[in-house]
Amino acid sequence: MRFAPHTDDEIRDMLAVIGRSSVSELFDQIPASVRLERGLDIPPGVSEMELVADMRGLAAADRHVDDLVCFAGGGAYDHYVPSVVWALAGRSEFYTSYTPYQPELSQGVLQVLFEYQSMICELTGMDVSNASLYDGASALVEAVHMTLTSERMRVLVSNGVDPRALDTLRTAGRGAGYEPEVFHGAPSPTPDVAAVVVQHPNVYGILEPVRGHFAATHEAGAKAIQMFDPLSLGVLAPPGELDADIAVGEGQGLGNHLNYGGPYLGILAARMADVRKMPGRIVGETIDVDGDVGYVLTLQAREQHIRRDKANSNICTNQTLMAIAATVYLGWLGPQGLEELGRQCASKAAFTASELSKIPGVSMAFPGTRSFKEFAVRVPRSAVAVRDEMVSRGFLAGVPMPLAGDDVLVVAVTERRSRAEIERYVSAMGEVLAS
Amino acid sequence: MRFAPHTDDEIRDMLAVIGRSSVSELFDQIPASVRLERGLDIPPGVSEMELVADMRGLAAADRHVDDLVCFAGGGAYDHYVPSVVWALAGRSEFYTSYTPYQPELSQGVLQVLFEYQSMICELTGMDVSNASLYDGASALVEAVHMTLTSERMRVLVSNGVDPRALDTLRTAGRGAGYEPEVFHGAPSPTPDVAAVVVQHPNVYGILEPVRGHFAATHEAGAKAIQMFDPLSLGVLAPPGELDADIAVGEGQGLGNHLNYGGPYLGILAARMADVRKMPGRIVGETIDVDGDVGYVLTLQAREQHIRRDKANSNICTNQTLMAIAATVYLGWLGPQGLEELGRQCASKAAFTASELSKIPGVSMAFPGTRSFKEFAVRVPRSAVAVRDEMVSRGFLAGVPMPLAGDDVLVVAVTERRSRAEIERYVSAMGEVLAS
Amino acid sequence: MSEGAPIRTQGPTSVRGTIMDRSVPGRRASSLAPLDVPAVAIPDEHRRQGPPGLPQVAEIDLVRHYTRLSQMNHGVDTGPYPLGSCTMKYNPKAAETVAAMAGFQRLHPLQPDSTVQGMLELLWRLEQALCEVTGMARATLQPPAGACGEMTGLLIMRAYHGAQQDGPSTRTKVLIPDAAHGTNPASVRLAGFEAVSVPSDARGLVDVDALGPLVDEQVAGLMLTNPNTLGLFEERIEEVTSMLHDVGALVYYDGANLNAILGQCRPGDMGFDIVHINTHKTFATPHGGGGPGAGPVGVKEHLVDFLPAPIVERDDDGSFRWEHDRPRSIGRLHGFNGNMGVLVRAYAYVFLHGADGLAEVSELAALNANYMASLLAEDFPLAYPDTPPMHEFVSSADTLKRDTGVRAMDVAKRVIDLGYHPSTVYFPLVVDEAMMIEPTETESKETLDGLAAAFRRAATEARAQPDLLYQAPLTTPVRRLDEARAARHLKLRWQIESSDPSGDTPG
Amino acid sequence: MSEGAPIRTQGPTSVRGTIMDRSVPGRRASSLAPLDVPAVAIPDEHRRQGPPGLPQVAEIDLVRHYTRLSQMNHGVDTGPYPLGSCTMKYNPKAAETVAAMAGFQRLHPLQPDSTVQGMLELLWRLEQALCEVTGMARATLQPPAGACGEMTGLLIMRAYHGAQQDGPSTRTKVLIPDAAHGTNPASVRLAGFEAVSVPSDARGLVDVDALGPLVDEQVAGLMLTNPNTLGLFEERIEEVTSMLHDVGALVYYDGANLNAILGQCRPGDMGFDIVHINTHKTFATPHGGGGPGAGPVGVKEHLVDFLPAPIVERDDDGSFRWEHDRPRSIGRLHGFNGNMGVLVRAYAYVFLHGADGLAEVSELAALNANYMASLLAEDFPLAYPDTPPMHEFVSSADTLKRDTGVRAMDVAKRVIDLGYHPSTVYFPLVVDEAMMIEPTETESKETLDGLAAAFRRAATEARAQPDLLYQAPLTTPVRRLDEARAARHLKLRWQIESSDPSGDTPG
Ligand SMILES: Cc1ncc(COP(=O)(O)O)c(C=O)c1O
Ligand SMILES: Cc1ncc(COP(=O)(O)O)c(C=O)c1O
Repeated sequence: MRFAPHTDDEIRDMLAVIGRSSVSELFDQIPASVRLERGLDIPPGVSEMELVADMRGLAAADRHVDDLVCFAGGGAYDHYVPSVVWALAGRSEFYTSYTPYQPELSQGVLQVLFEYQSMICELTGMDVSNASLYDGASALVEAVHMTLTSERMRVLVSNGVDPRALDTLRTAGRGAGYEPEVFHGAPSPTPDVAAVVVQHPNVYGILEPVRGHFAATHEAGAKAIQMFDPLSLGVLAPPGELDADIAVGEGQGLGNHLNYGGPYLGILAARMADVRKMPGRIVGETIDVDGDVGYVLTLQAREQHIRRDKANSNICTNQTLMAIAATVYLGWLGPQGLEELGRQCASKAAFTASELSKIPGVSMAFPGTRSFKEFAVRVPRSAVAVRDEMVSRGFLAGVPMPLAGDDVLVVAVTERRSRAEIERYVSAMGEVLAS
Repeated sequence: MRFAPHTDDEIRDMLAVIGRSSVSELFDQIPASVRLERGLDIPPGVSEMELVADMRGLAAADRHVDDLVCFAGGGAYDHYVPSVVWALAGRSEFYTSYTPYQPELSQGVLQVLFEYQSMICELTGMDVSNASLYDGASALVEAVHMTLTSERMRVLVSNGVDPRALDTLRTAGRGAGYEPEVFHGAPSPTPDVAAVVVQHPNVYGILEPVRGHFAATHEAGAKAIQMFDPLSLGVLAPPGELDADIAVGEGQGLGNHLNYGGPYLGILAARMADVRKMPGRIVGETIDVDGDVGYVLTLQAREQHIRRDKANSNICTNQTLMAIAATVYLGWLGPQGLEELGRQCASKAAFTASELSKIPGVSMAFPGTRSFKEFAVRVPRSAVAVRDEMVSRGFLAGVPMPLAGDDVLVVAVTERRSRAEIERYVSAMGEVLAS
Repeated sequence: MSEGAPIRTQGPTSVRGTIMDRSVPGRRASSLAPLDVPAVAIPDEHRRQGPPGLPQVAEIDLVRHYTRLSQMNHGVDTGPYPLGSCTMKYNPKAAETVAAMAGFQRLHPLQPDSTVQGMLELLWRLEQALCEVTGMARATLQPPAGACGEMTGLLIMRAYHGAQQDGPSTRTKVLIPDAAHGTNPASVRLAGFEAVSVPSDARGLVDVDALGPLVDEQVAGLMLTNPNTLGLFEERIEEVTSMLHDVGALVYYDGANLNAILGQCRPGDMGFDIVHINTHKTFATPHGGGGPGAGPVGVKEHLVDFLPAPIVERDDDGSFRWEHDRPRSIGRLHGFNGNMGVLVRAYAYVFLHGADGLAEVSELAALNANYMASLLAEDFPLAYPDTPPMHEFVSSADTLKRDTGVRAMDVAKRVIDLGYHPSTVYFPLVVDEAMMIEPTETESKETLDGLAAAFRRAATEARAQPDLLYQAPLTTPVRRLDEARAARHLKLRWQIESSDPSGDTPG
Repeated sequence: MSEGAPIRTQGPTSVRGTIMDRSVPGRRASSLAPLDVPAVAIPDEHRRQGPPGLPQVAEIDLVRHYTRLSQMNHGVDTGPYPLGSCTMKYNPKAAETVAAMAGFQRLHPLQPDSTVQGMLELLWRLEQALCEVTGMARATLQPPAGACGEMTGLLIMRAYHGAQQDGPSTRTKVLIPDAAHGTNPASVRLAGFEAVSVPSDARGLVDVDALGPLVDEQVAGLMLTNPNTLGLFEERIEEVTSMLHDVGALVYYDGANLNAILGQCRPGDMGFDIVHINTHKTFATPHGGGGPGAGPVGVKEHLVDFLPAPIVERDDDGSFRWEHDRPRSIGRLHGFNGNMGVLVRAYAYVFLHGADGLAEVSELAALNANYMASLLAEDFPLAYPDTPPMHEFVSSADTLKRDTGVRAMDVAKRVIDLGYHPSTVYFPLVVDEAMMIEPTETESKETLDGLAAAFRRAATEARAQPDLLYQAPLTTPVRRLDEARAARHLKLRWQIESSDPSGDTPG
């Protein structure tokens, strides 16, 4: 299968215009010594029909979340994606466009991104948002990099932060010259600390005493970074109210499919004072020569293509299309929908937790804590084994969290889970644990 | 779930403007005696999420042609639908539009229909095409109605015509006052015959001696109507060359999904002399006040909304969207693709036939005939039973054709069927027939 | 409100030339799997000589050409579409999602019933719901559109009367109101009846006194839509239906306006014997630029035997099957069993809304129509002011025309320049300078305010600067088109010689 | 060729105001299933006080607003997109079909490996193909874009050198050509190295003589794209790579231009140790208006241990699994394992084309670029005429500017009015009035002819009517925008007070 439109005649005519006798001449610049004399060891091209058959076969070897009832979370959630989201975000004028370098030809994407930034600010209670980052983990890295100074190079991270986000931060730290330090309970920042990172709700679903942590953070003159779940903000106090300086989150749940982990949406919002430290694209409103309102990429002096090795982020391609989906999704949800969805998640998670704890041997891993849509239970066996056995019964039972013990399983419950599914899940767990 | 945007405040404001105190007042015109005093006995509305879950359950109870390997034809064929077809025909500006009554706002649909008419003319070798009819069967009815006159009310139909198309014609005849007469072998039209209908390739896949039939038809001054398969016309002589006066066909194979029988595409093409007798919408090219080329619905004086009880067709809504898909599909295929596809169907059908006939007890139902992509075999058991047993082995084995005998199965083979699938099919048939 | 030029999109300019004009010999989009069986030759006498003149283009050529054309088309997704009688309401995206499920979209029509139990259950449930909404006993889902539904209903009438007097029916006439949609008389004639027109009275309703003398033993039935084609409810409907029943005739309900009474009242309770439904109107299945539609037909108990074959039946074990053995059936009206892809969307619409939702649909449709009528009353008075409209209304530009010479069509074209799709004009034929407006329930107050402002501005301009209206539209890809020329110099297909050089426009 | 105003679409005019401006209190699009478990209260100290100011709109409001906005955006599907260095080629629709399969799209990233064998096999096959194309031993598919791929590669460099002298590396410098893309120096700095710039020679190639003195034991590596950022092939590449290897440094291949050499030559064979690939460039995965992308990184055998964890491994029984236990790995760079939805599309592109198809891609990309360069040579001479361009080229409007005062940006804006998306301008920074053009292989001859004619016409007009260029664009939804003002009066979000009355525009 080929997509180039050229006919042999056209190729001949074009060669004539450029004064070449063959297309291969165009590669004469390549020294013979490095020319690939053989064909690539890749199968010959196929028709679309054959490709689709091949890939349908691969896809059929997977068990997706419309097949396995999903109680897995850990940063990616099975929220419902309404049809309208991709009917619009999937318009080809959006998805086949590049970064809007010519604003007059890109007002569509630019305005949606402006709307995205606006909605993220409303959601988080922060002043400014950028136009997206790769995902929640990279957003954390970028947030930390906003806070580093020559005097402050220490980074304190709560033990409630997602382990993969923490690993991503560690990797970045090796380059940027810091080693994230994990704290349990409350942080005790010193004057050399750049940032304190708290995830709320945390990786076990627990609601953290964020205000206290951030008060301590600010006393030490450090920056407070909160990792949040955007779909919790209909019912939970937003980072802005909790006094976060920078709010970062994984936006997958906002109308994006699970996609086996990506493409997702990195959300980063901050205070106006830090806007020039922010990474990535930012869209601003302005006017054209006729005085009509329009949108452009702004504050580009922050970015790599201008600042080069002075830039404090290297991001170029971001996740604009996921931000477009999130914008449509948030417009679909609206304030009432956001709150209703939050209540449903919280209520269904609480119901699931109480039903599960009736199973002999099952207990809450962190009794006395409050949670949102996710919670951790101890099971009387290896959590991994339990999860694997639950697959044969048609469930993704949750996410094992070895950090807290081999017997800890973190269970997530979204608005998609009906009471009937929850009850079937609980009884299946009962059987698995009884056997 | 509701789609009306109204808020209670807006409803109040609007009622104030029209001087009503409640919405129910708007129905005061309805006599109490016929008012429905109870709610409809239909379940309460559900959210999209619930609807999708319900319908996913229903869909899961069906076995579709990506699951059962399809050798069934009989007027609907499992041709490959390339992605580009519905990526374009599925653009919302197309599918959410109505019949183009305001041409300036509908040039998109109008131009595509003009291109459709042009491609159908090229394909069939006829002069004019309309902008679509319901399906192949209704196209046959409309073609016959073009030919009826007070002197000529008899309609001769070959026994090779699809039985469902014939039934549809019979139904229409009860209203319009004719009773289709089925002929075997060659037609012998008399001066009171309006039309002779031949399907080629016929319902058993056989290539008919059309030229002879139509010569006889014309000698008697009757009109020759051919039912054709559009995807045969890359390799088979088109109706125009075969001297048909009217060509009708089922266009489903042209980029439309099987859809369990509809929506499909009724194709009707004719000679210029008969254009004013043609049913349905016809798009014509013209110019605007600036002299720019544009497209409009034309010859509307033929149609029901002008001619009312003098119109010779009552069609209003047609199958425009399917015609748009067919247009993109034919553009995708191109002349070379059409021919290659025709050769592949013919070759794969021939291969399947010869392999099948190696099974003891299986024989060709019409030895010595030539066929295109479909052929009839006799099996040593009830064709229905064989078909049903083949389902458990993962195949739609074909279409039983009781008209020709309970042991006759018509098998269709499209370009989608790989040699491997054909070989698996043949051996499964062997097992079923051996048992 | 919104004014001025419609939005300008990006990239190469307005599509010039057809896809055929883009053809380049040897270029091709398609690719097939290599032939993996022995090639066979087509017998000479059957072989095609020259290839058809289909366009030779690449996939990217197709994508750009048709993407552009789509942008040159108005749809419900791009703005309000207030065509009276057409019911262009919002088409829920959820319906597209479910219709694309392989378990519905990828079924062969001749699969064994055992392999399509989900689909058959869907059809069964939908039939039940349609019968409940209309007050009928059973329904056929086979007719692919309303006109075919009419034919189905009329043939059922014919078969019924034949059965009554076992022999061909001597009832030769079917009565239809003068304002009826064109498909009604056309269907009557094609069903072998004579169409007899029933006059409307001054209030736009069936003139019951005039109807009386027309009703006799030769009448097979009456076709009516209620609310009628003028958007007015026939309040004496029971009188009307019993007049016909008294002479043994049947009454047919044209369901094009069923959306107006969903959950408020039912044709069956008014005395109708037969009902067709336009799913693309009542249940918002996308009309696709002209079609597809679906025209299910419901009937009362005494007519069930005559419904087309096959029909879905449910067995005691809860399984479903197609019943073909229906000796008194009028037969089939579709090559297979109907526009299933459309019916799947209708199912989605019905069950998304549910009982309350459907009732709200008719309420808000009526509210929107009456609100719009009030806003326009001054400039475009109602054709029948004495009867309150239901879900749609007919205004007239007649006074405007008398005052200014500006016609309804000119108003419509100016409304286009003001950024909106206009109403239906010159239908129904019984009203001079008719402007028929059906907002539907999915338009918001502010949308109606904007739309009304456009119509009213056009009326004002008609007095001040009529040329603005005569010249309109100025902002569309093409301006007013010469329809007479189109019919005089028939150009119904592209041909080489017609190839327009600017057709080589890239992208 | 095509000229004049871009096409005008239908319905209400240009979107005015944001979706927030359409908000109506109490209006709502979403509906959820009724809560079917006991409701729990959120603890006071955690409860949100006021609701966020999200828009309150109906589904139809969303649909019309975003459909309109999409029509105000240029994409490959609406026309050519010749942005140099961005490789905007046709995105096959087939890739969208397969990416939408539930077996890929609806997988949770933390499912047990046993439940995602198809996905893992796809990733395995794709990795193999990418290694074959680049001449590398293994690759990670984790980086979500090229810049992250650069970071990955540089951290591998760091880890490698650390391992060599077991201890933190004393190599502090990374060399990059002056013309390099901004992400290169930025990544270098973030990876803890110092970026040292390598000058280009008069022919636009790395100045090998100037490079010599820069290469020493403090150098960790060199980053290079070949063809380089000017679209020119570094013919002395082997010399360059061995110079670095001689001092124990590594050589990094920035794969942004890999599409130029597919099947012709391989970075591995030129001596590169590390390669990143931009799948949204080389393999036409849709760029979505700025992203997503994917930036797989391949390495030679000696660096495999350092690749991020986890990596897909195949067991003897043919099953696949994620291997997390990689003691020498640099760790992870993504919250999960990469932009899978993008990689699925890349797989589709690679295997649709196959070996021959991929080689043809680079051939026709070069043909199109050289053809375009010839057509423009007169008006916009190549910045480096002595070296033949490969898949893209850098012209300069410098002479035009000197003659007429008209700048590259003015030309670009005029090209918009002539119906096309212009080239990249002012990149690379080393060329004055740079116009960087990458046609890609999916544009046809007639498209390039039209595009070239637009550029040439703009050049002619620059001499005759420069105002046409200064005023441009005139045909777009907005005209030239005040970027300085945007940065001065920061307005980065909608707020009530900003609500523009005309924002109430319906539909
Ligand atoms: C009143 C009325 N009856 C019948 C019809 C015909 O229905 P269809 O277009 O579905 O054939 C219409 C369609 O506009 C109509 O408005
Ligand atoms: C030469 C070069 N290197 C690196 C990059 C960065 O890649 P990405 O945008 O995928 O992060 C680009 C993107 O434009 C590029 O052109």
